[in-house]
Amino acid sequence: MIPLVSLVDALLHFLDPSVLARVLFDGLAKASLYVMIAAGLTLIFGLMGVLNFAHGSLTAIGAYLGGLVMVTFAASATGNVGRIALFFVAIVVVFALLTAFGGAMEVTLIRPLYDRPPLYQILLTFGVTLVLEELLRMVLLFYDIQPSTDWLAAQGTRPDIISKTHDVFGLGVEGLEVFQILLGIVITAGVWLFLTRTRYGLYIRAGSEDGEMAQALGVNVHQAFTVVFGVGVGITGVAGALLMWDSAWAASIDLGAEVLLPAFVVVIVGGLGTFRGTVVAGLLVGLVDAFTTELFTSDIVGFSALPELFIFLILVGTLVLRPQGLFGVEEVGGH
Amino acid sequence: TSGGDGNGTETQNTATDGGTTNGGGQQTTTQADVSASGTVKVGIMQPMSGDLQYYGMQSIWGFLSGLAYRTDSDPLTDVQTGTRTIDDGDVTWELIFKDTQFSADVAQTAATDLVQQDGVDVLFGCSSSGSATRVAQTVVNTSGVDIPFIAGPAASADITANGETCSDQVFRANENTAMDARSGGTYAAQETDIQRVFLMGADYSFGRAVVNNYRTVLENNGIEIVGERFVPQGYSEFEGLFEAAVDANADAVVPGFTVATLPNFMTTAAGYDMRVFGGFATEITNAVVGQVLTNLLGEPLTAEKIRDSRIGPFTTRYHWNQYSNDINTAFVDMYTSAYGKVPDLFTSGTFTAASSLHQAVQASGSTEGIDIAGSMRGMTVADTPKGADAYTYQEYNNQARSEVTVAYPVPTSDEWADNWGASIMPGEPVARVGKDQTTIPADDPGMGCDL
Amino acid sequence: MSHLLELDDVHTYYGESHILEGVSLHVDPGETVALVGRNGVGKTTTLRTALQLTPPRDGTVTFDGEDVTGRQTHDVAQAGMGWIPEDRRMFSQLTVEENIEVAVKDGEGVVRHLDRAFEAFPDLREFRQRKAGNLSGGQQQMVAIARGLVGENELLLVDEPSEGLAPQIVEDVANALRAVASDASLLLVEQNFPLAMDLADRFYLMDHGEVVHSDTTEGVSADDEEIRRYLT
Amino acid sequence: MADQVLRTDGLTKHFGGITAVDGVSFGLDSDECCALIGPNGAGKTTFFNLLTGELEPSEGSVEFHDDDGWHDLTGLAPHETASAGLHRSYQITNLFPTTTVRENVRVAAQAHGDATTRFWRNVGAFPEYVDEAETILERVGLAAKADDIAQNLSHGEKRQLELGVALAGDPDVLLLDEPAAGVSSESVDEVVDLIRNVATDHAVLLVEHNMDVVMDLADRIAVLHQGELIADGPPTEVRDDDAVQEAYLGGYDPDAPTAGDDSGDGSGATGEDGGGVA
Amino acid sequence: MFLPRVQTMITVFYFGLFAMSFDFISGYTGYLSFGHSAFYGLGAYFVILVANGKVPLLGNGTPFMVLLLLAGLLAVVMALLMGAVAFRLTGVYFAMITLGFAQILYVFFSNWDYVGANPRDGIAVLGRQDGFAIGVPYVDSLNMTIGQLQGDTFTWGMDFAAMTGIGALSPISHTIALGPGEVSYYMVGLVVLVCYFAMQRIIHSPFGRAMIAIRENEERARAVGYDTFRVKMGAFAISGFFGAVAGGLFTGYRTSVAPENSFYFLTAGDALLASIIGGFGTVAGPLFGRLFHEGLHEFLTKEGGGLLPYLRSQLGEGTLNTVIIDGFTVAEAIEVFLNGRAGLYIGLLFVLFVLYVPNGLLGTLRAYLGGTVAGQVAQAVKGRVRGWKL
Ligand SMILES: Nc1ncnc2c1ncn2[C@@H]1O[C@H](COP(=O)(O)OP(=O)(O)OP(=O)(O)O)[C@@H](O)[C@H]1O
Ligand SMILES: Nc1ncnc2c1ncn2[C@@H]1O[C@H](COP(=O)(O)OP(=O)(O)OP(=O)(O)O)[C@@H](O)[C@H]1O
Ligand SMILES: [Mg+2]
Ligand SMILES: [Mg+2]
Repeated sequence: MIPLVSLVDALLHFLDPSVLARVLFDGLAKASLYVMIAAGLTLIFGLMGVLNFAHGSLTAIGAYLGGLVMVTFAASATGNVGRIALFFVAIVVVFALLTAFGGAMEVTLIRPLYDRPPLYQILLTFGVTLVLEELLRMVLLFYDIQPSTDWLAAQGTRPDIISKTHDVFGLGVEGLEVFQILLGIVITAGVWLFLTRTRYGLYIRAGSEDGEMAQALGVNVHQAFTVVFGVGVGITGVAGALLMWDSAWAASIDLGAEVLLPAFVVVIVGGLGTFRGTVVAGLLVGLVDAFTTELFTSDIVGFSALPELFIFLILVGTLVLRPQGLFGVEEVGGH
Repeated sequence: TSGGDGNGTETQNTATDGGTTNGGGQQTTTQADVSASGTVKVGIMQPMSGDLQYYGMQSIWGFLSGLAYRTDSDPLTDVQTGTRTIDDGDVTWELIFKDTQFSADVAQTAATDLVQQDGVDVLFGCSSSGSATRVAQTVVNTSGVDIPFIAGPAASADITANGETCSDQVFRANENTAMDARSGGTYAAQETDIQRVFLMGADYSFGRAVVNNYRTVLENNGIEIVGERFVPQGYSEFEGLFEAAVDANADAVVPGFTVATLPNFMTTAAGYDMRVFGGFATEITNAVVGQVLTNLLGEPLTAEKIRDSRIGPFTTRYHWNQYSNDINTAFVDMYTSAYGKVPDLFTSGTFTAASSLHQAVQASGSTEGIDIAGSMRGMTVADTPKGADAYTYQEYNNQARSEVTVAYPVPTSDEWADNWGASIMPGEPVARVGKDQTTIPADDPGMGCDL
Repeated sequence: MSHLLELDDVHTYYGESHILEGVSLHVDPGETVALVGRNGVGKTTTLRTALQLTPPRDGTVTFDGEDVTGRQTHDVAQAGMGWIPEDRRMFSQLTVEENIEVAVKDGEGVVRHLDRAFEAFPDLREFRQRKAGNLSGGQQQMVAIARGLVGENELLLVDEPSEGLAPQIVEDVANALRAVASDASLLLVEQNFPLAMDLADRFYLMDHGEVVHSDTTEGVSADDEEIRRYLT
Repeated sequence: MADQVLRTDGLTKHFGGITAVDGVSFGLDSDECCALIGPNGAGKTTFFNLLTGELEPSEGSVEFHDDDGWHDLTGLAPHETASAGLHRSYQITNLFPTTTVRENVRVAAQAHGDATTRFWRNVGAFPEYVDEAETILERVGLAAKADDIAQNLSHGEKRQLELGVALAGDPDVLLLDEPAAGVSSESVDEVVDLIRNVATDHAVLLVEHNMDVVMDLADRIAVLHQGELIADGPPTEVRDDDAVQEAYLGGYDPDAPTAGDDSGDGSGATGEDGGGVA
Repeated sequence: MFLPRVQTMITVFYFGLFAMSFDFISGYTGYLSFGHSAFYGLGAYFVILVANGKVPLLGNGTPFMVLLLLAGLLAVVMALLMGAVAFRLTGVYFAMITLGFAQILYVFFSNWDYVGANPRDGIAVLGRQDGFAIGVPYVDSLNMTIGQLQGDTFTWGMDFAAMTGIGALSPISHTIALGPGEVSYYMVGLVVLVCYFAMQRIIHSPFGRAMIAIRENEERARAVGYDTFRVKMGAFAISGFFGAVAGGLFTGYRTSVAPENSFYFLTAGDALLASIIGGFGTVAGPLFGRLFHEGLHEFLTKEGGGLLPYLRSQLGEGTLNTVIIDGFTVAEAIEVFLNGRAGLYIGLLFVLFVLYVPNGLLGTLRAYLGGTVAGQVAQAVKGRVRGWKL
């Protein structure tokens, strides 16, 4: 696709240390976002085997809820510190609300389906996403917020320090990217602790393979599923809240669709059921995204959809070369 | 720059209604009446639900105002999908409204149904260029369909400049992207210090049209185009694109984006020492850009701050405050009291669409689509918000030419704050580009339409 | 009187098919009871009914003095009823260690319990990190039994523990079960009739979803006329 | 060894560090019923998997003899070995769970021949497979359950169906992985009879822990221990082999008294099931 | 009043065919072909690209029937290429890799200038005025042009009385005049019917049984002697063929296509909806599922001639202007909660279906009517997609 001449161009271009540094940094920030948008999904999908199609809509709802908190209270917290603190409050609120919502959704809708093939859970969440999206649209129209375009009021609540580009060793470093990387690390650590410090991970993996057996061993499978689903949805919402500040994503109904497929890709590429895989896949996708974006913006490749194309090429490529994903278990669908 | 009506020699005065050669008054309309009678069925397709319903609603409101002005009545309000009628002497106007949901597919279905089931005489509509193109290609330009389609406010120049869509039956009263570009580009080239321009556009019909037209016009005016990039709608990685523009030594950037992409663009643009010029858009976009500017420049927003941040000049196809003539005054009053807003970007064109339809029916004395089309060919429209006889359908492509103004954005004045929901609005025009200079000429290589 | 487990006239259905047609039986503390009968008579179903995996439509199940009929299976399990199912039911994607860990109630003293399990089945020790799905059939059976052991249950429901085990391992299993029997009660379904009779204090004989005979195992052999009739 | 039908040479399988099957050279005669025994984890099932192509050997070869002479089966896919005439049953029940018992066998029968490629013909046009299925169900004692859904069978019934599915298509070699496991005493006899019956016109390789079944059926016994073939010979000889005793049988004695009077030292407890009945 | 319009029925036909082709592979082999839209898109684009003279070697006047066949064959080739890679995977992984392929095509066709000036907006037929005809290629009299606008009209039947001059024949003499909508309805319906019978036939063949065996237990199917890879490839190719034919019919009737309504993965999502509502693993079910979907959609839009106009006419001005709360009238409530909100109710309904009617319309109906087939189907649905667990 890329003619040879420009391949040389590209090489030369990326050999420039400042370009390389910038792309790597962008890549890290993007990776951080990819890990966050996939974190909730990987919990629910990787552990429970429920391919949550409502993931995207829930992200969008998280973005709007987070934005709502920020927009409502940002005026009273004007300084950098105040706003960042408020943002953490927003995250907590979003997490709490969506965890509760996720828990309720699991109990009422998903639970009756566990003794059916996993396909039905996919279908159900697919239906849920249709409903959530319409409801969200109705609410937004009612309050006269333009749903298909970025919610700028929410973006306006970004503190200066995050909006600005800072000069670090001669490199322009965007505050937002730094913030994203930091938050990515925090959330990754949080999920990691949840998985390793609680027995939910083990219970769920056992329960999703054979719920009856796990119950007979005294595991409250229902409760474990509710908690994990709730937490997964909560994290999904938190990711949305962060995206609301990033003009590349921003709070909008379309956010749902924008998030869904990349999240799938990251989870699948990483390998089902391994959070480590998700993190690595997020890094991979983020870096490739940054590189291909740079290829386009520096006009080495004149194809604007290059990053989008590459996400799916990564998916297909990984599945061809390592069918179980980067860190996935080896036997796929074995008995 | 010239203003006003342009010169008469250039104008094709083959319109069937007489007496409009020299910008005469509105009295001509009744004189030329050939006593039409019957029902004119007009199929109106606009987005009437969803996020961009404001595009559709203002288009409809403009259209209804045009009809009301011509029939000397109050414009219809509370428009919904379905049929409404207006009595106009012996003529009954039956308006069938269909919601396109801003989707080309829905528009195609709507148009097909209107033609086939409702048997309309005229089609009018589509806010999205993709939808208008689709309707032209799959419905209007097919064998067996012989009714005219007045596209609008869909703005892609291609609709009337590209052999794939343009036809005897496809008209457009609304201003198009080429008109933005020709006027804005010429002004920028001649009246500002801009030398090297970088073009960016959304990668679909609208954005491509903007970029292509600016490229042609700017190059013709001796300005160097140092780069050109199309990005998907909603794109956000402008950092890199601006870096590229800097590397190319550009001193100005033209964005061909709509409200979906513009905020991201503006946010990044503010960080670069480069002029941004192009076209004004609707209230939605102004609100968005205003918000971005407020976020960036701090409150209160002032005209100086905006100018200092090298934003503008922008062309405007039409805004309520750009014209002072009796028709416009009446229009703004009528519109504001009926709909609670000032007439926005698209309304002059859709007003004119209605006005020209009415004029065509009266002139031809027929309510048949084929006759209406014949009558509209080359017509100079008498009653338009830009003044009397300010719009003329060009024979070679059925695009109406009209004047375009150039202005800088200013904070919205208190006078309009109630009826204009954005914090910025177009200021006093710094230039008016005459209607004969705005459209793509028949002999231009970019004109792919030769009727 | 104070039975540890008592099934009182339970009727259990799979969908519309009536499988248990009024089964009554009981297990006392410290007792090992065998449940024997031909294929398909409802032995497994009886165990499932006790655990409330397939709750009875009629009749009651009492465990430890409490009526557990209709309770959640995990509650019953938590109350001290363990299950070693007939077809092993490995969590095949989990390692051997994890399989056993799941069975440790409340996750307390995992290391101690693992040690205990590996003591009972030394062969498993070297497989502890392997996925249970990759074990041989017999190895899986050991894991299944180990899971039952580490739950520290008052009562273990054991369904055909010797199936698919080499004679030598059957010995290990017997020993392990005997060890369990010293401080817990067992309800044992076993095709290996001699083994069953050897381990059990009493037995119930089932046919067509009913208990048709029950006695102590003292002096019983499969040659008994009555038992022969029901086993053949 | 004149008319061998199946033979392996140095067949080996490593799983990471473990050698599950270790250089096994083995032959099966076309008219014999050979039992393959060994402790749990000895590599019996793995050996089967290597024969049928479900696993690819790390080393060694598998060859199969038919009218045209020897064919190399090494590394062929399961369906290829199956078409060649090598069928197996599974230790862990492995059926078509939501179709009927009859369809389970019918579809297995259909796999032989080229009917499957004729996607324009109706299944009804091939009654021979239905007939075959009915016959087989009769043989394995499931005729009465023919219309039941396979997953609703009891454990023992599933074992019988397992055998039925393996029989479909009239294979030359039957590899049976613990066909009697979970089958009640009475049915064990039926299964034994059935295997004896099919062994008359099939070569049978049988994995079974039930020594009575083994002693009853086998013309020859091969013993696997830690992946290696440690004994191979007539039943009595193998039974008395010290190494075998040590590695596997742990004191099995077919003539020992049955349940009820075991001495408590374990030897009785590890006795066979249904021994007294047989 | 609540009967779907002819146009709706045509959509139901071609999309139903697509959903059937989706169900053919997904419902019968258990391999969820989430990127099935690739085939639909391929067929759809192929027809228009040929009509616009953009496919080498094929003139823009190539008969539509030939195009459908070629589109199908092209899809077979694509299915074999995709399948060669994808069938090394199972379960979610299979679904995801097919999705990946479809999305790559989607991105590609959204950006490839060659297809049209604005690839994102899609393309329409430009180079062909005579429309697309269904019938026997090259025999004019045996062809009927489809399309709502260009479509042929047709007068059917014989006036035997007039022809023979025997007045007594008049009771059996009927003529029926069909408009373009009806003609398209019958012609598209005819193709779909033929395809339906073909698929039905295949499912009931030994090959179909082998497909079901794969769904039930692929490992065992292989062990009894099925070359499951070949069976899967065959099934995928067949389903790709019909998927592309459906796409071809779609553009043949609509004369336009866009990446969003063809290659986009949610197109396959819609097929999934149709399959589930209609009955997964029943050949005809998806058609009914789609009918249900479209019908509801029509019922809940103002244009549809369904509930809303009915409510408006029945409730009367008084009721409509009754204030519920806070100046919120009944009319407004209808506007907010019903108009154009079909998506919401379809979503809700879909959720209810998944929860309470898992066998879909057809599956449930069959089970209700009894018979062993029904039992098998219902059971089959329950046990499906075994490889789906981790
Ligand atoms: N899930 C099910 N649905 C319907 N019927 C079932 C189901 N499970 C078992 N059955 C039927 O219930 C009866 C009793 O089965 P159960 O498993 O309790 O027998 P069992 O005595 O344990 O036999 P085995 O010794 O073969 O394991 C059998 O006829 C069986 O076919
Ligand atoms: N897929 C695999 N991956 C890793 N190890 C395996 C795999 N399959 C089998 N093994 C190991 O190989 C050895 C042989 O296993 P195999 O299943 O062949 O034993 P077996 O003789 O059939 O035992 P049993 O009588 O208990 O069924 C065992 O240690 C087993 O854990
Ligand atoms: Mg049992
Ligand atoms: Mg084994």
